[in-house]
Amino acid sequence: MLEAGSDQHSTPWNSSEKGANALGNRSKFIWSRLAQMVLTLWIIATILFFIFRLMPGNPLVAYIDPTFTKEQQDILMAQFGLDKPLWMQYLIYLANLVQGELGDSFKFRAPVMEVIWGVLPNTLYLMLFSFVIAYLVGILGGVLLAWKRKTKFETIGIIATLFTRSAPQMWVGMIVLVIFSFHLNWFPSGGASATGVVYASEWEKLTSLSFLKHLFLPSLTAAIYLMGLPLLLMRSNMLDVMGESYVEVARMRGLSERRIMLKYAARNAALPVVTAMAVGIGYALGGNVVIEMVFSWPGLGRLLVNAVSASDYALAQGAFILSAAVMVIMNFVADILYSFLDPRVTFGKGR
Amino acid sequence: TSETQTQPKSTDTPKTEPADAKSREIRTLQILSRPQASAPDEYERANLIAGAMKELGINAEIKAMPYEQQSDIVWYKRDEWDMTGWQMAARPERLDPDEFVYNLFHSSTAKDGYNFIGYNNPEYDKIAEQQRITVDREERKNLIFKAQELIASDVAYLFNVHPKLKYVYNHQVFDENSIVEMAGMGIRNIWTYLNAAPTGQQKNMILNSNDSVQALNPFYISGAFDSWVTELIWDRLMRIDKDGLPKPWAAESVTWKTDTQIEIKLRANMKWHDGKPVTSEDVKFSYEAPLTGEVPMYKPFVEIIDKIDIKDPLTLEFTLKRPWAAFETASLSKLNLVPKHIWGPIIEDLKNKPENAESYQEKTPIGSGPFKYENWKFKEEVVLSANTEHFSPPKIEKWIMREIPNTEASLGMIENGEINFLAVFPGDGQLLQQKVEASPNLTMVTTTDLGFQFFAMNHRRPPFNDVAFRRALAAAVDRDMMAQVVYKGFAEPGDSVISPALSIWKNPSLPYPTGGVEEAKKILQEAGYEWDAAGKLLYPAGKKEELGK
Amino acid sequence: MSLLEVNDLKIYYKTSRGISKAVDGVSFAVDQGRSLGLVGESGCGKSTLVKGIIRVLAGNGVIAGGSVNFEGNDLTKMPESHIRQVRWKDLSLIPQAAMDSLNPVYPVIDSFLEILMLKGKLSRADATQRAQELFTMVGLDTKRLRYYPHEFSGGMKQRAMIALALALSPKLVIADEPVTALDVIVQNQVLRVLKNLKKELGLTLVMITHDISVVAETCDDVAVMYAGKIIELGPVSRVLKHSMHPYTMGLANAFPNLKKTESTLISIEGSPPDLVDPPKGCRFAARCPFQIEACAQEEPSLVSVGDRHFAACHRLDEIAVLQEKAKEVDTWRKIPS
Amino acid sequence: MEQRPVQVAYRKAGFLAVLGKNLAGVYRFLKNDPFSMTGAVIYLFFILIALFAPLLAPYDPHEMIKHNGKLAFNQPPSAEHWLGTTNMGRDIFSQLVYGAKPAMMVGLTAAFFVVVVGTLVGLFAGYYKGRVDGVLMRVTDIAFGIPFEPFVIVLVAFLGPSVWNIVLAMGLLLWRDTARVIRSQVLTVRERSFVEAAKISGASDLRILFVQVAPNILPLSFLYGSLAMGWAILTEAAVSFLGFGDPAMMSWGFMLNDAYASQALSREAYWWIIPPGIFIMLTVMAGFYIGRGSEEILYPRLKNQ
Amino acid sequence: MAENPIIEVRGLSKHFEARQHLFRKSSTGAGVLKAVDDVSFRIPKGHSLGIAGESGCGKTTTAKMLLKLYEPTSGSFLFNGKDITHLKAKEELKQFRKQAQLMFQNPFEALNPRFTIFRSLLEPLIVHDIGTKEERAALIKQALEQVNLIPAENFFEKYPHQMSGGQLQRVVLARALIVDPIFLVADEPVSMLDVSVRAGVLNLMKTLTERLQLTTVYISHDLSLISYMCEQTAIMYLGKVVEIGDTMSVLQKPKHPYTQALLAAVPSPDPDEEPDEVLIKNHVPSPINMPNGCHFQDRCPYTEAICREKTPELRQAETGQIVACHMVTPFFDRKAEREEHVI
Ligand SMILES: Nc1ncnc2c1ncn2[C@@H]1O[C@H](COP(=O)(O)OP(=O)(O)OP(=O)(O)O)[C@@H](O)[C@H]1O
Ligand SMILES: Nc1ncnc2c1ncn2[C@@H]1O[C@H](COP(=O)(O)OP(=O)(O)OP(=O)(O)O)[C@@H](O)[C@H]1O
Ligand SMILES: NC(=[NH2+])NCCC[C@H](N)C(=O)O
Ligand SMILES: [Mg+2]
Ligand SMILES: [Mg+2]
Repeated sequence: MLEAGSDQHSTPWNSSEKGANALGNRSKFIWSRLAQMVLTLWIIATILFFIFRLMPGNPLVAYIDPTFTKEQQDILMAQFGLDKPLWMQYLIYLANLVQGELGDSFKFRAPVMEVIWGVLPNTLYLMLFSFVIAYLVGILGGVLLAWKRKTKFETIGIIATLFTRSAPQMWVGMIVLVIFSFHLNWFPSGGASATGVVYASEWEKLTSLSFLKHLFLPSLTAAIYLMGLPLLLMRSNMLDVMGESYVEVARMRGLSERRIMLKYAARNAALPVVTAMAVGIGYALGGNVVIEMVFSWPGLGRLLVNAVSASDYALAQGAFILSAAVMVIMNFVADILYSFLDPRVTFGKGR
Repeated sequence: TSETQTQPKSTDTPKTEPADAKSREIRTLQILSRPQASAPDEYERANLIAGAMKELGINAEIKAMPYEQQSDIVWYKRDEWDMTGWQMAARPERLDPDEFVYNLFHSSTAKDGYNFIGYNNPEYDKIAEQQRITVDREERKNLIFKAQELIASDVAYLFNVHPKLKYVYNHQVFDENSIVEMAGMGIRNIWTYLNAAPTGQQKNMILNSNDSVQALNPFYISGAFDSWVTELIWDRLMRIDKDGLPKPWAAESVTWKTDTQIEIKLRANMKWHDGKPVTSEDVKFSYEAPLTGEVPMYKPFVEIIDKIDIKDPLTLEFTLKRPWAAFETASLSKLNLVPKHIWGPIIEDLKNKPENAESYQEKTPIGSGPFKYENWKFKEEVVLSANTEHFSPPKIEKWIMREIPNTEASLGMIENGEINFLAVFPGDGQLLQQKVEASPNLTMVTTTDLGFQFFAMNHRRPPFNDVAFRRALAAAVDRDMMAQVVYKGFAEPGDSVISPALSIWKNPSLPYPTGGVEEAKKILQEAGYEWDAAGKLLYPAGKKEELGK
Repeated sequence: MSLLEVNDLKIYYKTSRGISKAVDGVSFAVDQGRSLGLVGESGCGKSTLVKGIIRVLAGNGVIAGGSVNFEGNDLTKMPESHIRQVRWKDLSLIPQAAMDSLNPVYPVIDSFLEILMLKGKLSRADATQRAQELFTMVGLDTKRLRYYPHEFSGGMKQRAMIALALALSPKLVIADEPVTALDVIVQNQVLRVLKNLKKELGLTLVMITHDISVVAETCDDVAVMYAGKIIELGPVSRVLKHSMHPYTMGLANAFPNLKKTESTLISIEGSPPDLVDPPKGCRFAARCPFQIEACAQEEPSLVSVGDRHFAACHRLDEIAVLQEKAKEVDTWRKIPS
Repeated sequence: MEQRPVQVAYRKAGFLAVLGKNLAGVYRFLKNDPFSMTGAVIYLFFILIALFAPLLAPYDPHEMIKHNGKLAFNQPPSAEHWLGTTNMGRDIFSQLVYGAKPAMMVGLTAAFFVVVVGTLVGLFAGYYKGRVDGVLMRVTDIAFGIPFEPFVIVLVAFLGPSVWNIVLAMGLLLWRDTARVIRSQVLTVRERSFVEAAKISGASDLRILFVQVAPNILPLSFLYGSLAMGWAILTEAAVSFLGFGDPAMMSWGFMLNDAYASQALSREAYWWIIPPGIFIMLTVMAGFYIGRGSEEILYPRLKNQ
Repeated sequence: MAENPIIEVRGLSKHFEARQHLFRKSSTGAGVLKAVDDVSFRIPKGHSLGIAGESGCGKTTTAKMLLKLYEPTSGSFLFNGKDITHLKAKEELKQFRKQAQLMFQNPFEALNPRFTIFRSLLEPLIVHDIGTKEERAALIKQALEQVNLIPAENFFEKYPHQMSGGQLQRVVLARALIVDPIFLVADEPVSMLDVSVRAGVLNLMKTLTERLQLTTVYISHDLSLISYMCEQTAIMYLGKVVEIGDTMSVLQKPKHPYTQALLAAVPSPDPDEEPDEVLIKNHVPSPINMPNGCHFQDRCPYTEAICREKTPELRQAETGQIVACHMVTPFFDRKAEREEHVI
């Protein structure tokens, strides 16, 4: 486990450098962390497998036409491997999983991976875009609020932020939709691209005005919510850091307030925000289900909801495992990132 | 001054209570429904029915569950449920009454077929069988009328409504006279797509769907929206015309040589989208492929075929195992014609694999239909372009279907022009009407649906095994109220499996019970039902509730 | 004229309980090249005083009166942008928690480069060179410049801070408790560095501590603070050997001396007064064994008691007697409060 | 000899007493902090509404109201119906009033689970370190690997649409944040010398954990509890919105979904859409307000700056 | 050494594993940190031992082992003649806990901020099940009076933050004494206190430990305090005891170069006194992965080849104390038995 640097026991301040087995230790740490990730994913996959299998409702019910003969139904069951005993299904599932094979969607009659890839880029764009907005605004806002502590500005700022963080996303989405799309007609009211447009490449799509226009409202709605965390986190970290004596000393050194604010307070306060962002990306990839619904965004979240409500558990499972994998990885990234950014962090078995 | 509509009138209940009241009690009946969030109308109708039952002194409890769970119970646990909300969707082939009349009620489908309610009436069975093989239109009509009568008087279903389909299009974009309305289906049909004439710059028809296209596969239709697309890409030998009757399409002529022999002549010069000619070989292949087992979905529609003989490159002869009145509608108008040069090798290949043709997705689907596949952005849109070489070329340039799950958004989009054809609108019709009236561009067309909404009662279980009970319930449920309240007037009260939209088949005077709660109570009393002191309905004397487990 | 002259300086804190008069009318002067030790109990206002001098008080602290003349300019009246120029360049303050005074996420050298390049207008190369000189000057290995602060020991950090304070060759260095929390050997090293610098660079130094032994070893003059006021001020040997204020006498008693093991230590009972609501008279009165009526009534003023030596006590005239009495344990036995 | 304080202090010994004292502390604290006070007042307001809903609401929230035999649907606000009626003729104001109860129930129970489970896990992991910590933190890591919204959806789809299942899902997952934070807090608290003092005085580990350590991290649990309350209400709303809600329970989220599904937006029936949104927002915000207040308990040094 | 020692430690060691940063090359690297390395001594009943040394030399670690807060890596610890190094049994451990107490460095930290003083003092009584309700109250009152917190009742309901450091340190002492210990460890008990109140606490400790016949270990880096408080003194350097003996001998006639440096470094409150020259180089090296030989080798002004090769043994100097230095003169040919090295 990583722990922040408050550890007074690690006072490595000798003059001689003997980092001989440092590397061994380090890679050992990373390996064990990786192993732990795999374990986590395995457990999640297992839980999922059983949840979905035990779920009431025959997964094929929606697809088996009543006019099908028993024989035809059996063929279908066999095709999806549902005729085998549970434990065997489980083993096959695990074996497939290891090979990155998530099975076939019942609903789309296509490999789950394929179905997911179809929507994943959209979710990624939505997520990244909203994160960029949210973290830019959030971090700057947090800095500003901290700097203006005990003023009206701060009070209003905090209240406003708490509003954005408390408002149900679909509600905000609806309001945004009505105002900017229905009434002002500035932005399209749904979907990810203009009607009938074909993009030559993802890049062209990403840089096309029409795509950005479609991206804007959902990102904005997501960002309105997401922004609260970095903002509040930044603010309270800033307050912490501003109480630290190195900030005070910086002031004694006659540095300008702006420099102190950015290079000292903000730089240091941003560390946890950066990790929060990494973790947040993990969360968000699970799909901003609600926003994707409101804005008809063709993304992973909506796919997952549809899959769950259609008992398409191969697909639901796949989408879920993918989000879980991203979360686990982002958690790992956050850890690594933190220790990369903060020289005080040590790792390994403490005592 | 308001009153709850579900309040029992305590004054009506007799004061005296039968001695054996305890043993004659009716259990709390469960009504399955999809959740309000996904099927608000079904849920609200369940509420109304539960209210009516309460007035009769019957306790009912609504259990909301997703469709998949609901159908799992209804289909596979046939004697474990009491009542369930259900619907029959409109599909072109259902323009022929056969499927509704035979499949839904024939006792042979009670075990694992569509007769999940367990309706069993030998007299009815005979009629249902008879109409199948009666090719004479008038004679068959009489049979269908009779069948409807039986269903109505037996109260096989608790009919609710035939909803009205609501469509809106932009008359600035399309000439109003070029929009074609089809009985029981409305203006959203292939004839409109073929006929719609753009009047200005906008040459594309952009319509909405509210769920995903799942596959574009001539051998597999899962979602409703898949079929909207496939019927445009792939031609069929016949198509259901706007009057609801099949007419030759890819076939120049369809001639019934006998009750079991049909001669098909193909149109000349038809081409697949890849330029290859359409031949009898392709047709034969299209009808035989399902028999290989690689196309399970279409197998039921070709099993009746004994053999197919190719007379010449444009002529074939189908021989049926026995007469089937619905063959034109349910088979000739249903199966997609697929190019053998593409699918032949695929089917061969699939024979050695666990998968079947249903999971095969062509990169660029090739058919011979009036529209060509152009692009499909998953969960976003499907784009088709006009096949100008088709024998019936569309007037529009492109047909684009946008996936918009958000009803509000779809409404906003038809208003602001992002779409010009509102092809599906599950929302409030009244509101839609207001919006259309307020807009200078929009025209709204409503049509009574071919499909219908109802609550199924499980005839296997008491008290539904008693006709009198079912009749009483039917009388107590106010279908007009449903149409007005739940559908805001955009529905017609139903009393039959045949939609009023199909004037040829619909029996206009059916003995379906009416008269409200008063009448219902009378029916029950006559059948020996009684009420206890608290107003709870009791079985007739001597009858006890027994549930076969 | 003295390099630094503080006249009747008052610094108050706004708190939820009221105004806390942390520094309440303090005057002293430091001449060029001399070192002044500022001693006193925890919370008596030492840090507040020096922070007030260069105006880096906490948000709720205000300078409520008096003046600070530094090279003839009144720092209290100077605009913020101006005083920012003075800070560190002419006058640097090594804060109390020097341990945490370096930004933990940058290597130590960054702090040097920032100051030297930004305020000293040196090129990067020159700045690096200068940083190395400074490090050598305080006896640190220049290799360590690239280390992060947490990789330094407390004494090293303290020395690094001293080096940093000297970066722009200021005229006055104020060090707030530079050796507290260091153990004796390291403390000795740090003090030696300071003493050498003073000798070699002619540095003027103000050093805060609560340890009179440290003052005794390092400083020329000493000012003893009690509850926001200076109660005695003068050359070190005079103040410590011929204390004129009972509190100073008490402090001397409380210090163990390795060389005189047989003597018992004597503490001053009680605790300093609340600065939000200080007593009317002498602030030490409640703890003073020599308290008389006047002490509670009237505040004694700081008066000259000989050769640059000042003290604030009502009983200065009988001081010889008191000095004798103060050496006895019983004198300091718990006085009823 | 004076007996009074002795008696009192003695009898109050133990964890519960500490909790009690903390509650008293909470009150004292609230009095001084306008933010937390606001939060607490909002909670109190909604709790009262929830308790007295039947008295406050003029109609049954499910009742379809008829005027003169005609269903009164889609009505704008009037003296009769303060916030108008729904498309099925139900009184919106009554629904709003009745919605307070599920909100409070969901919020409080979820917060309770989150706090209790999270605090216990955090306490044990942080205090015992070593293998206990290893195991508990691995479990926490797993919980962290599960995407929350999808999880709720799956679980609710699995167990059926009921608010309790939403609460369960939260209880199963959201303790993870609390656990991590509490653990790291415990790691520092356990190094404080008073904990060592307790050990030296011979107290057992459990005693130290609950008597010495727990009270010191309680404000943090409390903070997470108030946040969890907000999460719970938002989650319930989102889940209802996605169609997995409990139709029998008139929650605000359900109202929003109802309004949305009945095109209240297009009808510009803002009296139907805005109030439940505002109420959700207020309750969630109340948690944050209290949370922001606790921030000052947690970081007392901010107070004087 | 007729009397049976209360405390006896033999070759006590405590090693830690060092941690490091994930990316940056650490200045230390990973390795074993020998916080305490092969330390032996005994303390007879009623006597007091002072342990002095630089920061990080292992004083606190030693203290924690004496209180069984740390399990020693090796060596043994005898309490009252009984080996309790690996004592695990709950009851016996509890018994030990009642007899051995610690006085903390930082009184602000040593009391649970959420407990009243009464509650804090009550805890040990509850744990050891001492007395009835009334008796406990009386005991607490008595304990507070014993440390001059009078009238005791005034302090019962106070919280730590409502009291001054000197008062708190007295409360800490009262809490230690309330269970009637026979052994007391004081780790820098006054370093956090203001000078003016320090003396009060020290004097109180001195009189109380004498009166109660407590065996005490007193830890500080301040030699003048140790000389004031203790009969015996041990000087530690990087986990090892380098010099140990009567305080008189060790502080007046130090033999080990490190002890000499330490003494020279102590500032004197007398301004006229010329400070001694401290003959010591460099900084404390990292305790991680120590080299062979004398730990002091890099800083010692007298280092010779042997110092880098051989770890010096403890030997008795002519002034009575025991010293670990190759260079101490005059040498004694008698290499004392370990048993006798310790007092
Ligand atoms: N920001 C502040 N707000 C309110 N009071 C303060 C503030 N900073 C310091 N004080 C109070 O002002 C008085 C003087 O504090 P100061 O820090 O100057 O003392 P000091 O002499 O430096 O003490 P120490 O030796 O502990 O450093 C103390 O009573 C302290 O509690
Ligand atoms: N729990 C621990 N884990 C790892 N290293 C430790 C631990 N405790 C102490 N150390 C290390 O062991 C060495 C001795 O520490 P110890 O606290 O005993 O020193 P000390 O003499 O009490 O110092 P100080 O005077 O600073 O209190 C130090 O290098 C310290 O960093
Ligand atoms: N939700 C659905 N998939 N509904 C489809 C229902 C189809 C209906 N059973 C029919 O055959 O007409
Ligand atoms: Mg200070
Ligand atoms: Mg220590």
